[in-house]
This record gives sequence, structure tokens and C-alpha cells, in this order.
Amino acid sequence: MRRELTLTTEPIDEPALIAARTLSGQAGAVVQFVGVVRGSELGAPISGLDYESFEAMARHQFNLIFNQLEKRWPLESVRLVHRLGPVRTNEPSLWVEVVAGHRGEAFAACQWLIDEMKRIVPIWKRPLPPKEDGGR
Amino acid sequence: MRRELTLTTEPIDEPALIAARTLSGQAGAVVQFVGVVRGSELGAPISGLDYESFEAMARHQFNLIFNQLEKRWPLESVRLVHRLGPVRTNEPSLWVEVVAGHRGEAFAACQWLIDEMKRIVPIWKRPLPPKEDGGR
Amino acid sequence: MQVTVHFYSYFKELAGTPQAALDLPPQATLDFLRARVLEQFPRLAPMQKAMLAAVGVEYQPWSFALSEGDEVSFFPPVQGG
Amino acid sequence: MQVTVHFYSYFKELAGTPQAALDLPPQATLDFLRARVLEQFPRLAPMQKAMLAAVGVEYQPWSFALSEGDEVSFFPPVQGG
Repeated sequence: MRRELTLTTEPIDEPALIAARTLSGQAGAVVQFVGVVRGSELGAPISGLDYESFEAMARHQFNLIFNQLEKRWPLESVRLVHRLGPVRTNEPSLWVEVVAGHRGEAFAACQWLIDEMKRIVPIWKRPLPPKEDGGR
Repeated sequence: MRRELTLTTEPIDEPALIAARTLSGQAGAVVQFVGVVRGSELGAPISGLDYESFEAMARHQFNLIFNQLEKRWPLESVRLVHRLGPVRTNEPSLWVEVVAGHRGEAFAACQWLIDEMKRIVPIWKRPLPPKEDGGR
Repeated sequence: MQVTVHFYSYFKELAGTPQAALDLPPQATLDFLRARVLEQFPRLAPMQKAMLAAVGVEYQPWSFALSEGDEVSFFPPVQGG
Repeated sequence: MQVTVHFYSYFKELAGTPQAALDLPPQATLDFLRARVLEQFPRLAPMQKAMLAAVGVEYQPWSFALSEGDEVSFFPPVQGG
């Protein structure tokens, strides 16, 4: 299983990620998940989220998750990008792609990966207050 | 729930579809599925698949599925593109995007949509024989 | 009454035509039409178990009562995706 | 022996520092260290139930026996995505 992990303060460039996708002749299913920052947190409006990570540990934990994915499902590749630092409402904070022969395993693996990430990968977020001045 | 259905003989342009995505402030999860034509069918190598549809009925059945989606899950939008005619190995034949507030409903709806499509939407495929001459 | 029958996918080759017009007694059911079709296009007979039928753009049960001018489609299991 | 303690997310503000060095008896457990940390940084005490701990880049149980020079991290439940 090919694996690619990116933790970055840069915006997630979905078209570039898609252009970089490579598929074998056995690939039949690509499942992508994009986690987007909502405009409110616990009912209160926010302008974004500020993501912090313990990066060395986050990389290690993601790799443990990838090891499990590889054991559990016959996957061709997994790519994951998580943004760090401030991310504004409506922008993606997480991009995940799982490629497999068939859709059942691609969906199952992608969902399990995200659940595990939210359980063990040391990344935290804090709400950014709404912009009062309506400025960009 | 916004809905968008495209049946087309043109290649599926993923970056353009992504660029056209609109999200409300409540959108938190985007699930995309790309169905890709594999290099073999029932164990025999193929160069692609030729998709045929009974188009008026396919559109109607997709709309019945979208109606059900709307009833079952709180979704913001569903977009689906299905290619018709010849599609070569490694090219996408199906592109689906479901946008929702949270990932649980987006994943569930996307999977259910594909299962239902494969059950009731009148589209068929035939294998295209492998290219003997190695030409493009 | 007359109905038009359409064939899709490999049913088209087995029937040797994409469509045909059939004369039926008034109130004939889809089931009755299927029997006529299999008689007239015997190469479709082995497919009987895996045959789907729609009237217009809706699936209908075999007990469905047809009307003059109905457009009926017969096809094998669908395979989108 | 000495270990270094790191705080992440709002634990950093509650502790008032991103890290601290602590002297411990040899073979002290993570549990022992946590008690010391809560003593030294009492604003963290209410978080005790929701406190995760790692040594290096691995989660460890509270019974884990620490070694000289260990880098220990304390943080609240994770929230990636």
C-alpha cells in the first residue's frame, strides 16, 4: 500500500492532489473525504479553527493507523493531508483519499481511518472568533 | 438538498467539478467517490468498458434515489456524473459527491446512493477488448 | 391495442432489433407481453429469469395492466458505476 | 532522575508553560509523575480525568515506569479533522 502523509500550514490544493493521483490497472474505487471548517462551533459563530499538533507524535500515530489499514484491507494507496495553524470557515482542514480495487473496502478503510485519527492522533483545534468588522 | 446529475460521453473533469463546489457555513463533510474502469473484467484483460443507458429512465431513477436521499439524511448537496459510451481503463466512469454537516451522514448517503444506482438505474456496460497493437 | 417494445444492452442483439411494435388484447398484462416477446424473439427465452421490465420510465410488476401506446422496455440487470 | 514534561493545547495555558523539567525518584511511574504535575500546576487538576499521556511518541498506560531523560507529554482529548 502506498502511503503519503502531509501536515501543512498551506491551503489544501485539491486539484493538485487529484492531478498527482496514480492508479494501477486493478484500481476500481477512489474514496475521498474532505473535512471542512464549519461556521459555528457548539452553536456559536466562528471565523475558523486554529489547529495545533504534536507533530512528531502525530506522524508516528498516523503511521500506526496506516499499518493497521494495510493489514485490514487490500488497499492500493492512502494519501492524507491535515492542515495546521489557522483554517477559515469553508476551507478544508483534512483531505483523505483511499484507493482500492472495490468500493466496499475503500469506504470502510476511509471511515475507519478518520475515526482512528480522531481517537489517537495528537491534533487539537481552537475556535477563532468571528470577524467583527466584516473585513476579509 | 441541491442536486446535480450529469450523464455524458465527455471525460469526467474532477478539478472542474471541485472548482464548482459551493459550501454553506454548515457544511463540514464532503465525501467523494470515483469509480474507475479496471484493466480486467472477470479475470480477462480489457482496454475499457462501453456504457449504454436508457437515458430518460436513468434520469428518472436517479431522481427517485435523490428524493430518498433527501428524506433519509440531512444533506446539503449531491452531485453525480456518470459517463456513457467507451471509457478506457484507469479513467473514471462515475463521480459522486455528497456534502453534509457531518461525515456520518455523508458517508452513509454516498454508499447508499451507489448501491441503489447499481440496483435500479438502467445503465449497462460491455468490456472493450484489449488493444493488440499497443497503440494508444 | 398496440404497444412498443424496446430492448437494451445484449437483449438488443438477442432480439436482433432495438424495438418492435406488438398487437395485444386490451388490458393485457406485462406478463402476457413478455410471453409474446419470448415467442417472437426466442433467443431471449434463456434470459427470462433475469429480465427487468419498465413501462415508460418506471419499473412495473409483471401483473401490470398495459394501455394502448405504452412504451415498454426489457433489459438485463443493470450495471452502472 | 530527571524527565521533561510537555503540555499541548489548552493544557499549555493552564500550566502557564509549554514544558517543565521534573526530578523524580528512579523507576517512578507515569502515574507518580502525573500526581507531581498536578501538584505543581494545580490549574490542571480539574482536567485529570481527560488527560492523555505519551512518552516520546507513544501513548503509555499510567503504570508505565519512566526512565532518566524521558520526554513526557500531557494533553487533552485529541480533535483532528
